[in-house]
Amino acid sequence: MPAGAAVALTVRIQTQDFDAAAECAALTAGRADIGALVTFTGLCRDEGGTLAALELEHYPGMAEAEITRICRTAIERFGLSGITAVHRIGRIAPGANIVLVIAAAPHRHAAFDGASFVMDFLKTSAPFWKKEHRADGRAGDWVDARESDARARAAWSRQPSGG
Amino acid sequence: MPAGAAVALTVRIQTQDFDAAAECAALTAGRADIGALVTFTGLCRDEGGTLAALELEHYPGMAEAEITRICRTAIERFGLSGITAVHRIGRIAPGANIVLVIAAAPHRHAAFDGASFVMDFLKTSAPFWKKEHRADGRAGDWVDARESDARARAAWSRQPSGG
Amino acid sequence: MTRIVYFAWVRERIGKNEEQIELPAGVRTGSDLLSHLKSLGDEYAYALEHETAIRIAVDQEHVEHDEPLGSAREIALFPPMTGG
Amino acid sequence: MTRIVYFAWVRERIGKNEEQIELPAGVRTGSDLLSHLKSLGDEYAYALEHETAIRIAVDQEHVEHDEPLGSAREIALFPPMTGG
Repeated sequence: MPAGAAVALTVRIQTQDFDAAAECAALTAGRADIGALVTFTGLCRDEGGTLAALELEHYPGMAEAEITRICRTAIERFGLSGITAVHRIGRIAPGANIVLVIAAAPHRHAAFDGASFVMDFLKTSAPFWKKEHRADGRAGDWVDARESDARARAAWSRQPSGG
Repeated sequence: MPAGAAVALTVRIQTQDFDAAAECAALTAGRADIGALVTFTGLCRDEGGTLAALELEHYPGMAEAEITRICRTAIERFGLSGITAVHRIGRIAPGANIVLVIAAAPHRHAAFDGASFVMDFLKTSAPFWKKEHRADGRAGDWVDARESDARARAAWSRQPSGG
Repeated sequence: MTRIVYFAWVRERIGKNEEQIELPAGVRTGSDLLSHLKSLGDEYAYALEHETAIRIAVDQEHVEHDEPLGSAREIALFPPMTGG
Repeated sequence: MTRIVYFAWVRERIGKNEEQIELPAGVRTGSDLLSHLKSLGDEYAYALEHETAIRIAVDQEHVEHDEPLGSAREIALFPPMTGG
């Protein structure tokens, strides 16, 4: 990124759905130095029909702060032009959106690395928790943290900086 | 991906712009087994104001066939739920869209790997060529292939399969 | 008084979202806090049974169990995170 | 007769998009084809001067220079690709 180029950072937590296209348009508006935009959208799976919905709980204040810290680290490490991150909370039905991360950069590898890095750290350190509501009406469990998410995060310490 | 789950593959080459949101909606319509959607959008940079436009030439028939081959390989390798790939041709102004790749999967690493793999192979083996139209009116050059693109492609032969 | 906040199944098992607690002088680290809370009742002992599964944030930043709590205004206890 | 198609600066330097060519019996591989075409005139010699920079596709699939052309209906010559 050329020195002095603007870096755009937007972090939001909201109950309502997001509009990925509008967020992309806002991130790139008026700029012709962005060559690559990588958009990650995380959706609620129905787990083979067993899931009625997910309930997303978060730690207000810290959730925004932690995602912002992660995004700033990614912007610095990969030389990004900007990031937009939006996380939903509340009740989310199968097929619906949960999280959006958009990373913008001059070139594609920085944008891919940036979006992937933000998701790997968001999963393991942003204070959100998912509880399942089961389709059969039985009491649902809190979703367990996945060992594979911890490994994915740790892998970023072992590899040279991308970008 | 569960056995029998549908795999969606769309490949298009067109002069008109694409609508990433509409393509994402089409790819995920009626499905609740997709947990991750990674969308790559490649845009035309203005190269610090020196570029008036890019002219995109392609090899009709082979371009579609080659992108389809790349996408099928990615679907198989990463267990993707589907891919949509759209490449524009003709004159493209700075800030405008050039290429769209959407990879859908149950989990995020497969979707990230799938979209990144398709872009790395598309760059190096799909028959498209870019010519520059310069802002100062002087004759523009054909864009040179980048050594870093060849390295990025080669790296996929050295790493274990993701997904 | 220090504000202690709970989330997810820690919140459910303790049965409250938050409370104000006067921390005894001996409570210097996150581990000390967990031990102290577990002495307050069965619901705390149950919620905090597996100490390594409990994450701690001080004034909205993650800390390890052996880090000093300092002059924390707000301490949060919660399970491993599962957002995204 | 075999259809030969050109793209990007190969097309510009040769000065045509495509042509039908009767390949001599000795032309078995991509390299043989490049040598033959370069004998057809200065514009071919100029366009194909740096042989390693020329990519070859037979019936719309990439081939290496030393692969046999077989009974190709359409052979394409072009520079390294720069799409995406």
